[in-house]
Order: sequence, then C-alpha cells, then structure tokens
Amino acid sequence: MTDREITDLIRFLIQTDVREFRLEREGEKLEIVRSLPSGAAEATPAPVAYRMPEPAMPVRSDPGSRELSTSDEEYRAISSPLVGTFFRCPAPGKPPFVEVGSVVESGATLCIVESMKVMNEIESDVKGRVAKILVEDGQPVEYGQHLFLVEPIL
Amino acid sequence: MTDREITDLIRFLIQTDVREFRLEREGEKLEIVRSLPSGAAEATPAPVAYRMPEPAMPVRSDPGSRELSTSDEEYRAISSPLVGTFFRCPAPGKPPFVEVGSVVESGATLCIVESMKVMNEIESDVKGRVAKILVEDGQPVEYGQHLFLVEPIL
Amino acid sequence: MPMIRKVLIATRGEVALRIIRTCREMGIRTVAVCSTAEREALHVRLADESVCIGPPPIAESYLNVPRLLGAAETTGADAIHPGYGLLSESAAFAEVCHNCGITFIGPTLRNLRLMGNKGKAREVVSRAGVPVLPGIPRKISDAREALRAASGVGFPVLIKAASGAGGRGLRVVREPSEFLDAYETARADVRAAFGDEHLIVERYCTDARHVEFQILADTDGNAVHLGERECTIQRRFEKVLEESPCGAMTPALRAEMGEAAIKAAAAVNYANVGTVEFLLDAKGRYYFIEMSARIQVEHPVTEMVTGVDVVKEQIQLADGQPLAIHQEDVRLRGHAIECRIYAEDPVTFERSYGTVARYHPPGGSGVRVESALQVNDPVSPHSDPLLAKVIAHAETRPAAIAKMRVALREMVLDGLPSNLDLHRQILADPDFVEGRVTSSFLSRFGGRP
Amino acid sequence: MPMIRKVLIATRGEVALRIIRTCREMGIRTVAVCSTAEREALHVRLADESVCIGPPPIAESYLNVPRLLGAAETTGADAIHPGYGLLSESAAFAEVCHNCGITFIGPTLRNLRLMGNKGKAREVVSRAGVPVLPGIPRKISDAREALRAASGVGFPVLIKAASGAGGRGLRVVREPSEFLDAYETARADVRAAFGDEHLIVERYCTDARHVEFQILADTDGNAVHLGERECTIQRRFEKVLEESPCGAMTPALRAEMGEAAIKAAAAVNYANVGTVEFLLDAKGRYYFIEMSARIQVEHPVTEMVTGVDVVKEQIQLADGQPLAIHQEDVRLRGHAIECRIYAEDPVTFERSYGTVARYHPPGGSGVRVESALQVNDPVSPHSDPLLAKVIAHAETRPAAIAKMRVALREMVLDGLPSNLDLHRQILADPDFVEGRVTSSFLSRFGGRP
Repeated sequence: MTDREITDLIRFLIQTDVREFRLEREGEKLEIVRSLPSGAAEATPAPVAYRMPEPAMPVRSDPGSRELSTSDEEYRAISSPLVGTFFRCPAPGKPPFVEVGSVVESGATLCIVESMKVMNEIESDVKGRVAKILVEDGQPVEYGQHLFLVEPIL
Repeated sequence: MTDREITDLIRFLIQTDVREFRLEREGEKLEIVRSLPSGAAEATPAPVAYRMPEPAMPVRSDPGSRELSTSDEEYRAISSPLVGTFFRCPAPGKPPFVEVGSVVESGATLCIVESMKVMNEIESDVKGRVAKILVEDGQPVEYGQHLFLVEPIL
Repeated sequence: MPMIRKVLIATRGEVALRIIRTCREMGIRTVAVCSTAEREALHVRLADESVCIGPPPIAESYLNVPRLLGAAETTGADAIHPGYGLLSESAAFAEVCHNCGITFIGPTLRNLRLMGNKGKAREVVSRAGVPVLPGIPRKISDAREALRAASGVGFPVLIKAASGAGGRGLRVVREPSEFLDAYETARADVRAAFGDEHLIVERYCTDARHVEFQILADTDGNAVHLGERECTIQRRFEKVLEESPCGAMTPALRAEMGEAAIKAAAAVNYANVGTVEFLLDAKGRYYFIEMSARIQVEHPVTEMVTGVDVVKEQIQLADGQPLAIHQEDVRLRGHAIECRIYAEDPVTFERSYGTVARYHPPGGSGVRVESALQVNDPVSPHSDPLLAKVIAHAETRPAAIAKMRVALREMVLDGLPSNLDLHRQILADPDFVEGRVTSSFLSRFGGRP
Repeated sequence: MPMIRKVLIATRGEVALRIIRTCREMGIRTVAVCSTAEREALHVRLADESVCIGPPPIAESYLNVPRLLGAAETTGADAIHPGYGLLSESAAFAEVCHNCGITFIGPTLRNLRLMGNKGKAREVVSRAGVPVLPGIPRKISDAREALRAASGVGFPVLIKAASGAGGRGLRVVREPSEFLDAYETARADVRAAFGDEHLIVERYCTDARHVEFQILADTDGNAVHLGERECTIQRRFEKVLEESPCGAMTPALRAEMGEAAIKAAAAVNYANVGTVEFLLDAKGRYYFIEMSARIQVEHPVTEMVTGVDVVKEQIQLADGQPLAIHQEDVRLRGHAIECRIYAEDPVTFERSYGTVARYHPPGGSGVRVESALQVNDPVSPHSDPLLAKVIAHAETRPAAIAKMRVALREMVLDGLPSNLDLHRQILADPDFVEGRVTSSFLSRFGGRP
C-alpha cells in the first residue's frame, strides 16, 4: 500500500465506527487502532470531571488540601469562620504568628482574617505543631476554607 | 481483496450490529473491530424507576417476564422478529399451534404474527417443552418481544 | 456606560441563575455565594466566581450580612443583587451596603423603610387618592384595641404583619368570636419571623382577584407600568400560578389601574423596579394592598408579554441611569402563564425533601424555564423549595393553556414529591380554563387552604 | 376538524420530541418507535405509546418499512410523520403509506418523485423563470462526458448526487486535472449511499451565502413564504448554525426571492411544507439550488421570527386542510439564531461517542431548546449525532448574538466531546458578529473543511 492509500484508508475509517483494523497482505502488516470509547467503557462510565464554563475563583482552597485534611486523621484542619482576607502577620512588617513547625497551644492566634476592615484573630482549637499553611498571605478566603493543618500533641 | 472491496465491506458492516470481523484467506488476514457497545450491556439496562406521564402501550411484554427469561438459563425465549399481531391458532376456530406443556421440535410453528395482512409463522429454534406463553391471543407484539419460554430437551 | 462592573448575587436557585443571565448579556461579571451544602449548585458552577459564606441554615449563610459583605469585598463586587425574599426588602441590609460603597440593586433606602411599614405605606398611598381596603392603617399591638377596630371595619377581616413580606402571620378571621385567638397566633408568628409583633387589620375581600402592576421608576420621577399580572391562584397566601394579562382586565381598566399604580409609586417617591398589588372584586372595584419593593418571582410573565427584561431595567435603574422606556412603548403581546414547581407533598402540601433522580425541563417554542435544578441535587429543609418555574407564552390565553399543558406533561422530575400534578390538575380545571378564578380556587384540590 | 387522530413518528431524538409537542397541542395522539438500544430514550418515554421496531442499526429499525407499518397498524395510527432525514424524502415509503391508507405527513408522491431527481427539478424550476446556476441539468454516468460538460460550465464546479439528500457525494473541483479522480470518488460514495451512481455537475459559487425560503403550500395552489433562513455556516455541506433573517437581505430582495421561491414551488405543484434553497452572491444575484421536500432541522428560527408553528402547518396541510395563512399575515419579528450541538470531536470534527454524564440545557427568556437528551443516554454510532438545538431570539441580531453567547456559556454537556466550544468560538468571531460570513467561514476553525 502506498502512503496515500493508507491515509485514504484512515480518512475513510474515521467516518465509521471501526475501532481496530488489522491487515496482513503480501508481507505487509497494517494495524490501525482508533481512540473510540470501547463498548465496555461505555457500560461503566468513568467518573467525569466537570468542565467548568469559567474558571472557579481562587478563593477556594484546592480540593487536594481539603481531601488531605478531612481524610487524614493525623491532622486537624483549622478553617475560616468568616469570609475575608488571610494575613499571617499581626501587622505589616511584623513576623508571622506561626510558621510550619511552630508548636502552638490551644487558643493561640494563628492568623488574621480581615473582613470589612475588622481584623479577626483566628485561634487554634488544639495544642499541636503547625504541619501545613494552606493559604498564601494576603489571599481571600471563604467560609469553611481550611487555613492550617495542625498535628495535635497529646 | 482489493481496497475497494474492503471499504465496501466496512460500509456494509457499519449498517449491521457486527462488532468484530476476522477473515483469513489466500494468505491475507483482515481484522476489523467496531466500537459498538457490547450486547451484554445493552441487554441488561439498570432498572430505572421512571414515572411515565402516560401509561405505556400494552404492546410490550411486561418486564417481569423479560427478566425471567433472560436470567433463567433453564428456558429459551422465543421472541418476535417483527411488529404485528400475535395469533396462537392457524385460523379462527382452529386449535392453537401449541399449549403449555406441548413438546415441539426445532422448526415447529409456535404461532403466527400478522403484519400488514401477511401471516408470518414463528418457529421454535430449539427442541423443547413449551413452559410459558407470554402474550394473549390477538395482542399486538413489538420487535424482540418474548412470546414463549421453551424448556430445551437435549 | 454602567458603573456596575461586578455583581454579587446574594441568593441562590432559579433567581440567581436568572440574574447571572442578564448580567452576562450586560457584560457584568457575577459572584455567586453559597452555603457549604450548595457548593455544587448550578448557580455556583455558572457564575464567574463563587464564595462559600456559611453553613446550610440560611440565617448563617444567605442572611449573614457580614459574610455577604466580606464576599463582596474580597471579590471586588461593586453591587449586590438580593434576589427576592431573603434580604431583598431589608432596609438595614441596604443601608450597610450603602455605607460600604456597594450599590444595592433595589429601591432607595427611604422606599424600603416606608414599605417595611405597611400601615404607613397604606396611609401615604390612600392620601394620594388610590383606593385602599377599609382597615386600620396603623400598627396595633393591643389585642382588645384590635378587636374593637376589626368590628368597626366589619368581618371577615385579614390580620397581617405591619412589617415584613410574604405570607407570614396572615390570618383570615370570619367571626368576632375567633378574633382574639387568631390575633395572638398571628402575633407570635410574626414576632418569630420578623422580630416585630405589630399587626394591621383590614377588610378581607372574599372571592376577589389578586392583580398586580409591574412598575419601573427612576429617581427623576419618570415611571411606567408594564401591565398587570393575575396572581389569584394562591395557597396559604403563597402564589402558585400567575398570568399576564389578567382575564378580567379591559383596556380601560388597565389604563386606570396602571395610572393608580404609578400614582401609588409616585406618592412614595419610588425609584427602581416594584410591584403595586391590588385586589380586584367582581364589580371591577380595586383596592391597593401593598407595594413589593423587589423583583418578584412571577416577573417572567410580564417579560414574555412586554419583551422587557425586568432584571436589566432593575440593574440600570439601581445604577442611576434614567428610565429609557416610555409608557407608549409598552405593548402587550399574547398571553403568558407561569407555574411554580415546588418541593411539596401532593397530599399534605407540606414541604418535601429528596434528591433529584431524573429531571427533564420542558422545551420547545414558547416555553421558558427558570430553574437551577440538576440531577443529584439534594433538596433539604435548608434548600429553596421553589425548584423550577415553567412559563408558557402564546398568542391567546387558550393557546397558552394548551402550551402549558403540553409542557407540564413533558416535564420529568423524579426523586422527590412536587406539585407538578397539582399544576396539571389546575390546567385541566374547567373554571380555570374559563377564567373563573378567585382566591379560594385552590381549596378544591384539598389540603389546607 | 382534523382527520388525523394518531400519528406514528418514524424518527427519534429532538425532532421526535418536537413533533410530539405539536401533536399534543393539536389533540393528536402519538406513537413513538425505537430500536432495542433506545427503549429508554426520551421520545419513547414522552409519547402516548411506543413500539420497538428493530435492532440498533437504523437500516433494521428506523429505516425498516415493514416494521414501521406494522407498528402503525397495531397501534391504529392513521398518519406517519417521517421527521427529517431517514425516510422523509422517500417516494417509495410515501407510496407504501398511501397504499396502506396511512397519511404520509409530507408533500405529494409526485413532489417527492420529482425532487428525488435533482436534475429534473432544476430543469422544471429553471423553465418557470427562476435563475439556476450554470450546470448540466441531467444525470451523467460517464466520466469523460462529465469532464467535457464541466469544462463548458467553467471551474470550479460542484459534483453532487442526482438523487438523495444531504451532503453525500458532494465534491468541489477547482481544476480540470482533479476532476476525474473526484468524479470517481463521488460516484462510489453516492452509489454506496443511494444505490444510484448518477451525478450532476454545476458551477461552484465561491464565497456565496446559502439562503433558503420556507414555503407553505396547499393542494389548491395557495402558497406563502415565511421569509428566509441564512445557512451559510456549514462544514462538509452540513449546516452548523442558522439565522433568520439573513444579514444580507433587504425587504425588496426578500420580496423578490420569496416570489421566486413560490414560483419554484408552484412550478412543481408543490403541496405541504418545503424549503427552496438558493445561493446568494456578493452582488445580490441568487440561484436556485434545490428544494427540500420535508421539515428542516433549522425550521425553529423561522418559527421564532414569524410565530408560525411549521410542524402544525405541515400536519394540517397533509390532512388536506387549506392553507389558512396569507402572505400579508406573515410578519418577521426580531432575529433568531440556531446552534446545532453535535456529538463531534473538537479537534478532528469526527463523530464522537460516549454517555451523557451531566446535562443542563440553557434556559431563560428568548432561549428555546430542542433536545431529547437525558443524563445517562448512550451516544453510539447508531445514535443521532445531533444532540440538541439551541435557539436564541431577540429584537436585533446583536441582541440575539448576546443571548446565544450567554446560553452557550450556560449550557453544560459532559460525557462526550461536542461542538459546543466551536459554537462559542463562532459567536465570538468578529466576522460573524459583523455578518461577514461565506461558505468557507468554518475553515478558519481547523479540521477538514
């Protein structure tokens, strides 16, 4: 078969529902496999990731971190009780309340969430070691968004 | 086979429900696999509790009998190859072709399905004992509707 | 050019999606808000941005003013659309928005304050020469005084909250002997709902029609009406099915009532989109009841017959733009019907719950659907019970009825009980078809009236 | 009173549902047919009755005449609506229906026979004084003869099937040297599709618009046109997006072309709903191409701007009722656009397959959806690849474009690739927005033309 014949064959095949095509002839072997869904695949649709018409706003914590914190019982997630802007420092130029590795008492301030010009101090509800800081300084956070993962110390 | 014969073959195949085609002849080997959903998946749709706005027409065999026949390997279902009216007797006033309990040879006439004034004799494709008659005399039947359950006799 | 560039939509469900559509057509960006239970809701998926503002109870999410404003602040929204219900008629919320430099898409603060006082609003409108029902135009808090007043008005009477919207607290009292009990129940109900136990009492007009006029007005005093809606088919003072035009309307009466509606709006210096509600009795006499200072659930029937996008007008007016429509531009074309599909038990008519298992909104020519329902959506006590609105539009009322019947027959909604069958029954009712409906119409279909 | 009481709908998908809706409004009962793979399809669920007529391949189900007629017989249907495609233009099928005493909802047998012969139809219409493209009006089966004739016509030329509908066999040939190859390929293609290898050859008009007129005609010779549709945006001669009115149309040209369309229909004694297709070049010259003897996929844009239910007219005309619409009653209002949403790979533009995982048809004012799609529907090689039609209607073309953009942005369709994004790109294209479209427009979006 010439290259032309092969491309013609492919042009033809893609108008059909043929998924696999194999031909052995005069010492030639041709195999064409298309990426059509298989019958089996159709019967058990794979979970479909929803395609957003528009990008979601950055306010949300990424699902990965959300899953990690809820599924992993080693850590306790500290989440935002309000909607506002996340700040790690008590004031510009001051050092952050905590860093990864800091050990905090229950009731210690972890960060500020500013909402409507009010600086709201967010406290840890557990004694532990800060394992992860999930939000960048100055980023907006929504209600319930996880801010920190804290590894409890008994 | 010429290329032309192969494309003609494919054009023919895609009008059918053939999923896989393999041919070895005179040193040639041809294999064609289509992306049809598998028959098994189609035959057993998940039961759906759909509320019909209107009652379904009586033409359909009731789902119960359909399930029985496909799930129960003791019986072979004889289904209607056409759309028409089911008659158990060769002519009005004559005795029925078969009753429950009748033993029939493969090829024996089981009933008539009348369509467009043509009396089509429906034959058993198995030797066996008539276990159940699924349609009332004179009722309409649709394509693929199960008419009889026959218990094969080996 | 509009000043509004990004709108935070402080509601959910079908109306949130409705607002998103018009914002998109106007080139305005949208921010959806949601409770933690509604992160997957369609209004969240379809808005440009979204912010979760609280747990499922609406008091802690859609009614939580600080979180709503925090969401507006972090997303840079310059306006808030309150939808209907929720905070839409809250003068306090509008004031906070104003103080934060955020445009409240609705009437002025003064309008909201006055409309929140039904007795006062009634008095102002009455003084402008618009007929009102006999009644006591002031807040009453003493039961004995209320009974004396009610006897003066003449039974049956209607007891209603002096502030707040919707059907809360509404009670019909037919006999003086039943008055005190009803009064106390209404007072408790209203106190629980609005934190204000004042009630007003007025004549209850039996077998009247509920007819309302859609008004558009700007701050310069220009105002037009977009004709009327008939909303007589109600259960427990909640509208179920609405139409435009009203079957009992004549061009002359429409001109007169439309004039009265504009007069009522002018009397309170109303600016924005609003609805003037009347009772219309069998003799063609009409009485002002109240003015709704928000977009209404049933606005689509007006849009279908006038071709005016009421939400677009609302946003433009809130943005300070002058009204661009003149009364002579408003022409009514055909007939429109809206059916509200509620999550409601078909026997008890109580709210129903479940998960949407199968959903097919009706389609085709002349059929409009307003719904944010999706397969697998949970419908819980915290959800909006209004699942969908189906609107049919055709050249004549009989044609619109025929179209609506086909649409309701086509509609598929499985997974929880709804009032879809009730609507099918209404559309098949000979009195409905003949246009013989009064406020007691729905009682024939059982349940509490 | 109509004689037709029960219609068997010999098709599936969106058009089956479209026909069910109009039948319901007319009080006509409906019978759906389906293959064994489509027992759960929405047209089956929503029809009054349904009959399974064969296995998944359409040749053994929707094209199986004996089983279709068996279904009509057992259900007592007195008429068959063939939809579009499938058997809709088959004179043989119409004849069998006629012989069985079943009304074929379409034009007369003679009409179908004549339209099935494109060369002959072209000749008859040309003789009536309607301009046609230069070409060879008769069937040609010899390649050398065809090349001689093509050279006389002048390149580029279009080769098309003498019988059959749709894009099958269509080939554009730009140079004489390419002619013979193209001719043989087209002949093979056409023979496979229609069993008739005859072709006709005509001038290929580059950069022209495809403009068609919707015709209604009764057997007494009364005929009207419902204005035009612009269907220039095509890929491989398949329409993708249609509008009404055409951007290049003037009232004078519409009157002239409408007259020509009626003249073409009258020349063949056309009775029923049909479409006269023209090419319109940049200089305002127009040429008859062919007449479609069926309802067309794009009929909703005409319905939106005229308010006429074309399927209802079709059923009434097939029922022998006289045409009730006069030309002066036909008024065009606003602008309508239709986007055909196909199961199509966005890169290769080849058919795509899958299972519908999530589906939200757009809603709201001025948005019409024609679709029978449901979550979990399988889309296989045997399915109709046309998943949905979205139609937007507004006062002006820019407003209709804005509305369609919002609708397409709102639409959710997951589980298989579709051309939804292609439509979003078209609606954002500056040339489209300015109305500068020609038949080569879609080539800028990649894929084979």
